[in-house]
Amino acid sequence: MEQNMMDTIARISGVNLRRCMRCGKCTASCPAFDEMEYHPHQFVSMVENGRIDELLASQGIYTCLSCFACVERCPRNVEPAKLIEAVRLAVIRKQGENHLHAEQIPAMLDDELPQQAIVSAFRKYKR
Amino acid sequence: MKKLALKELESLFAAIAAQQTLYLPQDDAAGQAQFAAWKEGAARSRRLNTARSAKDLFFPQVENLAGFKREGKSIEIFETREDVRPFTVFGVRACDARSFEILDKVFLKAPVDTFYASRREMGTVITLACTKPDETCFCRSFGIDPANPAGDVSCWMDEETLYWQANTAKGETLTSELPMLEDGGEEAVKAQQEKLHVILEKLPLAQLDLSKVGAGETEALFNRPEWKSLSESCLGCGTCTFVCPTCQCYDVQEFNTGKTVRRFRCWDSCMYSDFTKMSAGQPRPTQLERFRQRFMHKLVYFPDNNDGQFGCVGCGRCLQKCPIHMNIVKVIKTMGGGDDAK
Amino acid sequence: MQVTWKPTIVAFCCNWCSYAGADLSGTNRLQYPANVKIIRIPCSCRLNPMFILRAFQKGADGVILCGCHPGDCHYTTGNYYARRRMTLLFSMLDFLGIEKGRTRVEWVSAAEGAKFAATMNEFVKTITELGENRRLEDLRCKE
Amino acid sequence: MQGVKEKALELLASGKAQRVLGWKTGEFFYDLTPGVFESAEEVEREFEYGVFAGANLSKYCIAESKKDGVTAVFLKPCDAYSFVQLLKEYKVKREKFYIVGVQCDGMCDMEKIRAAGISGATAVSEDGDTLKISTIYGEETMKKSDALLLKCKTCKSKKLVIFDELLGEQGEDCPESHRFDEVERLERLSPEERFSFWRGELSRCIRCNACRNVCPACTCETCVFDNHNLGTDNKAAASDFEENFFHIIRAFHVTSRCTDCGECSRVCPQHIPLHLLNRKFIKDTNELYGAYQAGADLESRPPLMDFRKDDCEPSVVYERGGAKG
Amino acid sequence: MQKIGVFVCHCGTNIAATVDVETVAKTLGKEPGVVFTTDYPYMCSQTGQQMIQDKIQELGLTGVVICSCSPRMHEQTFRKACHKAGLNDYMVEIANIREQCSWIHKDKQEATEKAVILGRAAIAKVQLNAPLTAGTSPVTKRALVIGGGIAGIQTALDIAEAGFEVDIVEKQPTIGGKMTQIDKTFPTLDCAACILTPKMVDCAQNEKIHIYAYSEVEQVGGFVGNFHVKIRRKARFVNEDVCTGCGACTEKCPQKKVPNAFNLGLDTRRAIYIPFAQAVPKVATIDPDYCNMLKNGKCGVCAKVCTAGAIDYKQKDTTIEREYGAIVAATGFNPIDLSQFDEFAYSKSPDVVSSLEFERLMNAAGPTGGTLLRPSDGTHPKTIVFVQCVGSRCEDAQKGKSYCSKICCMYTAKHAMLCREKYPDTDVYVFYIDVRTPGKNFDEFYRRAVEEYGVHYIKGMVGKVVPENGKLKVQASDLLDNRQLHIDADMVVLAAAIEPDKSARSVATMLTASMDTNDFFTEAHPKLRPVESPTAGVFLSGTCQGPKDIPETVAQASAAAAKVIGLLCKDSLTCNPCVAEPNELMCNGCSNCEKVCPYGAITYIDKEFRGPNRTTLIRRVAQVNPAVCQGCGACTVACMSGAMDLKGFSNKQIMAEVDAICR
Repeated sequence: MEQNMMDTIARISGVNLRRCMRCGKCTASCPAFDEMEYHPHQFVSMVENGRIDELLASQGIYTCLSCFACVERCPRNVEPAKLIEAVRLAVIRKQGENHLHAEQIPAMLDDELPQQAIVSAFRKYKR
Repeated sequence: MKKLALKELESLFAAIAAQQTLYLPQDDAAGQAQFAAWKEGAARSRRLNTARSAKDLFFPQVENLAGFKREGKSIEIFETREDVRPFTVFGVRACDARSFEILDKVFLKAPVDTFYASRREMGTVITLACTKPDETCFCRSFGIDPANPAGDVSCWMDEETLYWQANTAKGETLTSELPMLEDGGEEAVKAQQEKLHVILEKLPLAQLDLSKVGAGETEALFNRPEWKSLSESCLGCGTCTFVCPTCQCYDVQEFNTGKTVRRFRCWDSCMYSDFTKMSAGQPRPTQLERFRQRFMHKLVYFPDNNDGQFGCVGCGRCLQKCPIHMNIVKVIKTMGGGDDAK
Repeated sequence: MQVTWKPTIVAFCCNWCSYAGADLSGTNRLQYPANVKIIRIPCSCRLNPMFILRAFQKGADGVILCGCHPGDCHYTTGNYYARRRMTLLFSMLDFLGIEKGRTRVEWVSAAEGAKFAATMNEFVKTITELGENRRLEDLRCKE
Repeated sequence: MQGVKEKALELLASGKAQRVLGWKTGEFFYDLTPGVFESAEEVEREFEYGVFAGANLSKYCIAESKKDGVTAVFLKPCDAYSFVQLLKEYKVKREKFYIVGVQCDGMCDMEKIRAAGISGATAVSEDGDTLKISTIYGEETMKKSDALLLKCKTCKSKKLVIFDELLGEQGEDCPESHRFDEVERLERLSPEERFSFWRGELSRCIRCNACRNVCPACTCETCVFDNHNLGTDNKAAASDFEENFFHIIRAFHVTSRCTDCGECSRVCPQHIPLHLLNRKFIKDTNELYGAYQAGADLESRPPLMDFRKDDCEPSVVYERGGAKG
Repeated sequence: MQKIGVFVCHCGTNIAATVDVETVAKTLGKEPGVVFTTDYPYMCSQTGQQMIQDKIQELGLTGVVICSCSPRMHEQTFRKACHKAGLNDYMVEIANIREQCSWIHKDKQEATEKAVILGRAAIAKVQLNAPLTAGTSPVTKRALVIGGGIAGIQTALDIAEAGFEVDIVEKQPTIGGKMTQIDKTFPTLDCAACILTPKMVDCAQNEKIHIYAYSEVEQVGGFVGNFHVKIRRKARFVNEDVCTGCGACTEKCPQKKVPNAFNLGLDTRRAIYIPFAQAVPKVATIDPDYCNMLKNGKCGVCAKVCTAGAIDYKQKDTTIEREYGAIVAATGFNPIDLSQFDEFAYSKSPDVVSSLEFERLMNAAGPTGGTLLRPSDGTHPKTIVFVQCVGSRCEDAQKGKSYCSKICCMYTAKHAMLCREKYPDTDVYVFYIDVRTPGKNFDEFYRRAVEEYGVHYIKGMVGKVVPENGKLKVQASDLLDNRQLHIDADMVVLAAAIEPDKSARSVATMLTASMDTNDFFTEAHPKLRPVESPTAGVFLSGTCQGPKDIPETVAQASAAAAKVIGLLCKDSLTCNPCVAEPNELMCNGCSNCEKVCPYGAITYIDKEFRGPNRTTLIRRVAQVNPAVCQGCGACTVACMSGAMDLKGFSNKQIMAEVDAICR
């Protein structure tokens, strides 16, 4: 189960966890640091070490702003934000329901805003 | 003259094959006709002619001549000749039938080539008259009548019947062993021959002008400037040579098997850059000389030495197979006075 | 097949690593079958595909090339070229329907005497199971 | 194609070229012979271009390159790849040629027409995608697509990679050529099936060397199979030598140099699909070492003269899926 | 046909116990060409060798096969023995019937059969052997060092010490390289200038060393022992031989606004300049990009003040040509461009500096006279943040380098320590991913920074630096504490990754030396030949081969020098006779062999040949330089026609061995 979940998350995110060299630049770059109980670098190591349940239960996953600072700064192309998004998706899959309703996506979409940020925002505020 | 209903043909083949190997044209995997040993159920090819000529059965591409074995410091020479058993070839066309006449002049002249001679002796040739010649056929130019082929036995075929005419003692013997053949058929054959002669009139190459080539034309032709442009496109491959029913050049080579040495002969081509190469080098250093050699041999040197007989039978194989479509007809026309080609 | 049949195996070994590796397996008295005959070449990149086909033509049942590990070539890059050449050649032999496993490449360093012996034992076993080379032989050599 | 002959005349007249390398008219409509024309008169009399101009002229450029002055040459897309490859191997000099790129819709094969049972052909005309063939036995028709040369059926590219002047439109690569389909089909067979397939095909070989001599990549001064001093010569079509040695090495020697022009199969008098051997090497090279098209440019390193440190091991051949056995 | 003698060795019982040596000798006697066979207990003994020599002379043997131990063992022994008897060394072949036969088989019959086959293969090979003579090529006793940094200087000094002439080509106006810009050296903290400048002076004063500063290598031809090199001497607009280096011109030049490259643009210099006080050669150089006289012909002040009359506005670049026996590449490194690292505000704030800039700020001869001041406002920084691995270990090829730059951990520790020592009131933070300190006294040094100097080492990375109100807001992670830190720093120092100098690639191309994907020179063997390039006669010194600190660089520089000396000591080079040789008549000029040659030994020439029918034709054919070829044989397989063959391992010989084994 655990292994399965790890693989799923790794697959959804497309992140190669083994690339991480524990430099912490993601966490250092994170503007939501204080709000998160687990920080970007911890996400990486927790997924790698199979501490999935703790992550799934964490509120921190919804605190991530999907600002992509960590993705931008990571020297090893690990892309923690994508991993966090994958954890969120995993939660949703687990709950068996999708909080997104397509008709609710208003026409106020901004070209500058990453798609992922919009989607995650809706998911978050729907709760 | 004898005849046989075509539906009985299978039994005729079976009867011949019961006593000796019977070769007849069969379609290969690529859909071309090739002479192959008949087995029950084997279908006769409908193609006009075989891709490789009937020469192959009498003068195979590779033939072992002798073997050598070394034991310590002594060398033993041993025989490698295979026993040639009686065989029959069915479906040889008039052009290929003529080629034996030409090959005989080379191989049966003293010193006799005993390998070829034994195959000629053991082989019975059953020819088959043409009904639908191709545009590349020009046997007529060499005085061959495809409606009346030579051979030990000549055959004609229409939609329903095979007609059979033994021409030689060998042919008669074979005929006597085939009780299914009935008498008759002269008229049908005659009608077919007439029909074919009408078709032959329409063939574009049936009446080539050979007046400028032939015996005694060496000086007139050898230094003609046209050889250059004719030979320029020649790739120097051996396709024309190897499909030709009359090419008879071979090389003698040796192969070391590790235990013994096999001396064998294999076809060679005057188009090859290493043909008749000697220690002093290549006597025909460029493709021009090699190209000229092939056609001069067929059209001048051979007639010179053989009472005017040309070394070509007009089967048209080289016309069909040359990768770049250079051929003896183009040479004859070019040498025969310029632009009458078109 | 006769029970007594033993395959003929040609091993091409590069002078710097694998030939030394073969020597080492000798020094350590590591046994491998006598059907393996080694030909010394300066580098695995010296192996012309023609040599392999020639061996099969003349009756070899298996051919193996041993060279330095990639990155360790005495001539720095030789085995990289050999690797590509052999890969393509083997693929072609496979394409022509030659049994898989009749040809092989193994990287054996000068220190890997044990690996050399083990490789040869294994290869001889594979070839013995495959049986005689009938698909690439020259019939003239079978007398 | 309109304008090819006119272009030849124009180039000779303008002095841009001292001679023209093109196709000479034959006895029939289909037997065009590559040839060199040195005067307008010759061009007028003998130059012909059409759907039977299948021959790749690039190999003739090796000889033309040694002559003084400029030769104008007509190159179809696949011929142009061969030309660039020759340029890359210093067999031709660029400045010796004025290259007229000729776009091509596929060339026809008289052997295909004969195989369809049409004999005594004397003339042909194109009507859309139908060939109307006049024979001495009457009129016949055939779909042009059925009469195409094998190489044209799986055309890899209509892009002219080199030219000084273009007749017709510049074309594109044809990614949907399916040229590897037949190779893939064979790969899926068992080794036994593949062996019997190739034995059947290659045993027909008569070692006429047409495949080798026509190949624009076979440019050796002396072929190893003609070289007695090397001990690798073999003139005979004897005892499996062709199956076990000649055709393997022939294809290996043109690996990463073969542009897949298909001439080998076109010229084979025994209709052996020799191009499949070349294509197998091309396919493997593409799959294992990255896509590579010989003759596409002058700079890239041929895969066989290159390496990566992390290249696959030869054992990949035995591990790859797909093939049974 | 050769007359071959076969000598089967018993090796005591090593061979004879499992191989029936008599049978082997007898059976091999039946092979074609064999005129004598014998067996003997110890072929390699004096008596054994004598017997071989006697037989060669007595029977006139033209080839010798010795069935014995591995050729790796005694091939040389037997070759020498045969040589003494007048037989060419390369007419001897060894059949390895010990290591590869008797020692690995137990069954005597099997082993004997195999020994016979191995012997047969050796006989088949020797039949085709031809006497080979090792060629020689002379050695020009002069070395070229490309690059005048500490690596080049050390190499040149060592070579000169051995008595050989050395030329240093340096593209900057002075030799000295990066080390001149460094303040102190780790782990001893001695002053870089104090240990480097005496070496620079040694170079200048050594009569064996010729410095071509402000020059670049333009073309390299030839091969080991015989390189021809063209060197372009860039115009200084100052006569080098006349200039006394008094510096009068550099004081009077009116163009004062030239960024001072030596101080990395932290201050300015004049258009005519001497990079620094101890420059070698100490001569002025005019910067043509800024000099008014050169740009618009108005000024000429320097010419007026120069009492020596050294100024020459009309000077042009000149090219000199020299011959060398060996070439050393010492092209060095540079810190990478940091403009890609926006997050650290390097281009936004002058107070974010690279480590090399920090060296200048700490240096007594630097822009601040050795007092650490912020470049923005000249105040003392109280809080300094050091960021390690900036651009090192970075997968993003656009920004940085995937390798570890190796020296940053140590110099950052040094900087941190020096800050704390000089200014005990400063807070110093070092953010690290890993601290890597392998080296003598290195870890002790780093621990001293932490334990004695109280530098705050924090495991984590800086995420961003934002200049705000004269401060630098540093946001960073402390991974061990699982905290995010916000530090108001006065200065941020970035430990930039180092990369090979940009000129290295063109130098490598000229030298036909290979490079890796990062543009570091590749060594001939990563373990066993670390200071040689795969191209014979080309050696590697310093960071052009990979990141290195000063002690390592100097060690490698001396090692390269030792290799060069070893080469230059020889009057001529004996070539390996087993080299590739093209048959020109068969060569088709395709260049495929050239492409796979790792040594650049193959070149092509256009050569006239006799064509058919008394014509001549020019053909492009391969030429192998036997002095450069190492005999790997890669070219022989790349050659389709078999025109390229390898002497001693020819196609025919190997196929004869194959035939003998398979029969």
